Amino acid sequence: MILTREGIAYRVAGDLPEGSYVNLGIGIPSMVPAYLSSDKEIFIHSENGILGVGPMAATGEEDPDVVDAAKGYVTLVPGASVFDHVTSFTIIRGGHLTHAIIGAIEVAANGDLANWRMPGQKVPGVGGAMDIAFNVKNLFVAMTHVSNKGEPKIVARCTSPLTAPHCVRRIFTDLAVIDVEREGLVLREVAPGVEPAAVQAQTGAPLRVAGDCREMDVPVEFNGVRLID
Amino acid sequence: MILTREGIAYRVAGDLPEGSYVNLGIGIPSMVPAYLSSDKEIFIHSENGILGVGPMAATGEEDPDVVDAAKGYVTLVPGASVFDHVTSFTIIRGGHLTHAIIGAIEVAANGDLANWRMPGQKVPGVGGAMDIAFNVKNLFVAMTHVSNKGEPKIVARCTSPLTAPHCVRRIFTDLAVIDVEREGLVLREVAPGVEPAAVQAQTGAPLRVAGDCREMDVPVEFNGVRLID
Amino acid sequence: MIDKTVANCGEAVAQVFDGASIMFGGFGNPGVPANLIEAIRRQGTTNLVAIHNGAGIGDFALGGLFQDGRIRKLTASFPINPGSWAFRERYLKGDVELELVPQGTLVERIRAAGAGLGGFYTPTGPGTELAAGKEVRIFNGREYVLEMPLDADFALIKAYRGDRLGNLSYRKAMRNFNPIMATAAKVVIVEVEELVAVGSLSMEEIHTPGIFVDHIVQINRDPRLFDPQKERSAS
Amino acid sequence: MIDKTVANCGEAVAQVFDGASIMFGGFGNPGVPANLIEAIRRQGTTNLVAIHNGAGIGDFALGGLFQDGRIRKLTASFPINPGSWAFRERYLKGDVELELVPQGTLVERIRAAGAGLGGFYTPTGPGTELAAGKEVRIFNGREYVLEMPLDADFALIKAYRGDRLGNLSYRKAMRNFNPIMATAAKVVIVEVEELVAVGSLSMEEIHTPGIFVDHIVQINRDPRLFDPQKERSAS
Repeated sequence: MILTREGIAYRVAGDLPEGSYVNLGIGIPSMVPAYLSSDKEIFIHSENGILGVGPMAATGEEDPDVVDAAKGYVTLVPGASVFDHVTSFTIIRGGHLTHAIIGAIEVAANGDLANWRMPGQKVPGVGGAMDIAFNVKNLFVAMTHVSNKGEPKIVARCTSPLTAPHCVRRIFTDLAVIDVEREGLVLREVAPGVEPAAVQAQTGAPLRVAGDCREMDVPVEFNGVRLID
Repeated sequence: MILTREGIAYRVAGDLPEGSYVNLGIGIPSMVPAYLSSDKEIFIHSENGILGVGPMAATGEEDPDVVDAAKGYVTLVPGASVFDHVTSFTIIRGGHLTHAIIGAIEVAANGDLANWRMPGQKVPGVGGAMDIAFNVKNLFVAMTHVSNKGEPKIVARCTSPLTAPHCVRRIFTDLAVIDVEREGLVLREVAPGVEPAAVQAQTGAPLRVAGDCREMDVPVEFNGVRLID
Repeated sequence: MIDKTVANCGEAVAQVFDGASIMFGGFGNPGVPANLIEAIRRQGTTNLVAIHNGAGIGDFALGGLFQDGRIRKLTASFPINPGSWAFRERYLKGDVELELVPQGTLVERIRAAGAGLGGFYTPTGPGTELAAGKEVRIFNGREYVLEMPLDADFALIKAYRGDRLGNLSYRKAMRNFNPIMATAAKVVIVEVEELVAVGSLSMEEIHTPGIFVDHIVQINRDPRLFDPQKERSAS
Repeated sequence: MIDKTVANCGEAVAQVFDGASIMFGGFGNPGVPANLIEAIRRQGTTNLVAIHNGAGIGDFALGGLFQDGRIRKLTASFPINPGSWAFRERYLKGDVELELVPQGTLVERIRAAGAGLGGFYTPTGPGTELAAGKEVRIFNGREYVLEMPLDADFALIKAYRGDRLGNLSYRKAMRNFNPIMATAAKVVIVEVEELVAVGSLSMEEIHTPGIFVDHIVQINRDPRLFDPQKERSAS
C-alpha cells in the first residue's frame, strides 16, 4: 500500500510543531495545511509578503489584494501580517523560517536538490525556490517516490540543474520518510505494509535502514479523504 | 558688516526651492527652517526616521516619541511620514535628498569636508555625517567664516579627519557665499559692505571672484531678529 | 505647494521613452499598475527593458506589452506562470532576452540600487547555473555570490491610497515589490485607487514616503485584473 | 497556542548571560527599551557587548549599565551626546572599547545580518579614517567599502503595541532601529506599552511581524525617559 498525495501531506503535517513558521511550495506541499491539527498554531509564509496564509477563499469571497505565491486567492488567519518583498526575503534568506516544504524533480543522497528546471524545459523560472533551498533550516521535500515514468527521484547524483547543494533534511514520499544525514540516506519510516527492501528497490541511492525504522502513522482515511491506497 | 548666525541661516533658506527634501545638521543649519518662506513647501528629513520635521514643540506640548536627530522634541508638519532607520538611510545613501546643510570644522578648496572630529577630541562620534556628506547631491556648508581663534576654516587642505572628500558644493558664511568648482573656490556673494579682498584675507585658499559677484540679499532684521551686525 | 498628481494615466507616462528600462510592481495581479501599463501600450512606446517578478498574465497590461512586441529584455524570477503565454511566445521566437534571477536576489538588487549600495554578497546561488560566472567569496566558511544593484529609468507601481505629496499606503498583499521599486528608479509613477487629502493617511500606515514618488494618478480598479472565476478556469 | 508574553521584565531578560552581545533599540529616548535594560542592570549581568546608536543618557538604562561598569565594548555611531557622561568616563579610563561606525553603515550591517547577507559595499567612508584597513573596491567609477554583517545574541527593543504572537506596531519616531534589530539577534525581547488581542492591530500597521520576536512584556512608560524640562536644562 502506498500513500496518496493527500497522505504524504498528512504525514508532513505531523512533523510541524506548534509555533512553526513554514513556507509551502506548490503541489503536495500546498496540501499540508488541510492536515494541521487545529490546536497547533502554525503560521504559513508566502513569498509575496504574507505571514499567516489561511485556506483558499470561498467562491465569491475572494479579496483582489490577497493571493499566495501560487497566485491563488487565499484567506488570512487572525494575527496575520503583510509586508513588502524585502521583508519577505529577509525572513527567508535570514533563516527566520523554521521549515520549508517543497516539491522536487530529484533529491541526491548528499541532500542536493533539483526542483526548478525540468530537463528539456525551454522557458526557465526559479521564483523563490533557490532562496528557500539555500537558507531555510529544515528543508523538507514532499513528492512521489518515483517519477511519472517510474524512475527514482531519489538519486546518487542529480542530473537536472541544482536548486541548492546539500540542503534537504528530510524526504516524505508515498513510500517512505527518509532523512539526509552526513553519511547518506537513512530510512526512518515506511508506508503501511511496505518492506524497506521495496523502498530501496525504487530508490537510486543506498538507504541505511534506521534501527527504529517503523510504519508511518497515517490513517487510511481522514475527513473522508483517502490517504492510503 | 557681517551676518549673524541667523543671517547665515536666512541666506541658506533662500537657496532651497519648493519641493526640496533637506537634512539639517546641528547649529546654524538647524536654524534654517525659521527663514523658509511659508509659501514654499519643503520637507525636513531627520536621520531617526522622519520626513516633515516642523518647529520645536512648545513647552508642555512635547510628544515623547517625536525627537529630531539632535534629540530635541519637535513637531511634525501635515503630510509628514515616519519610518525606520533602514528607510531613513536608504533616503540618505540612495541620493534621494535634494539638499543637506551641515556645519564644518574645515572645508578645503577641493570640496573636502572635515566636520566630525575636532583636533584633540578624545571621544569620537560620527552619527550620520559621513553618510550625508558622501551621498547627498547638494551638500551645503553653513558656518562662521573663521574659527573662534580667528583662523580660516576654508583651507587649502583639511588638517582634521575627513568626513568625505570632494563633497561640498556651496559654502555659506557670515562673510560670503562660495561655490566649490572643479577649478577651485569661486566667490559668488559677499556680506553687505564687505570687499572680496577682505573675504580673501580671511580665507586659507585662493578665491576666484565671480564676474557677477554681488552683495547677499539679506535684510538687517527679520521678524525682530538681527541678521546683520 | 507640492502637487505630484496628474490628471490621467496618459499624462503620467508621457515621458516614458523608447528604449527605457522600467520596473513594474505587483505580484500576480495584486499591486500591478495595470492602468499605467495600458497607457504605455496605447502611446506606442517600444524597445523596453522590463523588470518584474513574472512576465505578465494574459493579453493585458504587461502581457499585452509582450503580445505587442514592445519589450526587448525581461529581468524576472518567475516568467513561467501559465498565463504568461505572450512572453513565452516572444521568448521562444527569440524576440525577448531573459535575465533570470532568484526572487530574493531580484528584490535585493533593486533595494541595493535604491539604497545606494555598490553590491552585496548573497548566500543564494553558489554552485547553481544562476551563479555561473559570478564572483563567489567565502565569509565565515560559507559561500556567497556577489550581486550588483539593479536600477531603472522608471518605476511603475500601484498603491491603495496616496496624497499629492506622494505618500502611499498599500492594502494587504498588494505591497510586494512596489515600495522597493519606488526607491530604485529615476522617475517613479504611481497609480492609486484613492487620492486622499494630506494628513488623512495615518502616519504609521504610510509605507512609501512621498520623497520616493514623482507622479501620482488616481485610477479605477480595472475589472480585467480581478476575475477569480476566469482565472480559476484558466489554470 | 503561541504565547510569547512574559509576566515582567525580570523574567524577560533572565536568559541574558554574562558576556552576551546585545542590540539596544532606540534613538535618544524614543524607542529605548529602558525597562528591560533596568532589569538587566538589576540582575547583575556584566561583561556585555553593546550595540546602539549612542551611548545612553544619564545614569539610567544604558547610561546606568556604563555607570555600573557592565559593558566592555560598544559599537555605536554617536556616543558623544552630552548626556552620555557615564560612557565617556568609562571610555576615558580605558574600561570600554569603542567601535565607531557611521550611522548608515551601522543600520545596514545590522540589516545584512538579519537578511542573511555576507557583506555589502557602501559608498560611505572611503578615504576616511573610519574605512582605514577595509577593502575598497570601485564599481562604475565610484569607491565603495566592504562592510560586514553585525548580529548579536540578544536584541532588546521597544514598541508601542504588540500581541501575544509578537506582532509589533511603533508610534511615530520610536521606530528607528527597533524593527531592524528585531531581525538580527538570536533572541529578541520586546517591551510594549500596550499588549493587545490578536487581530486588533491593523494589518497595515504591523511594522514587525511576530516571526522576528521571541518574548514580549507589557510595561508602563518610565517617567525618567520623558522629562523635556530637565533635558532642556541639561543641554
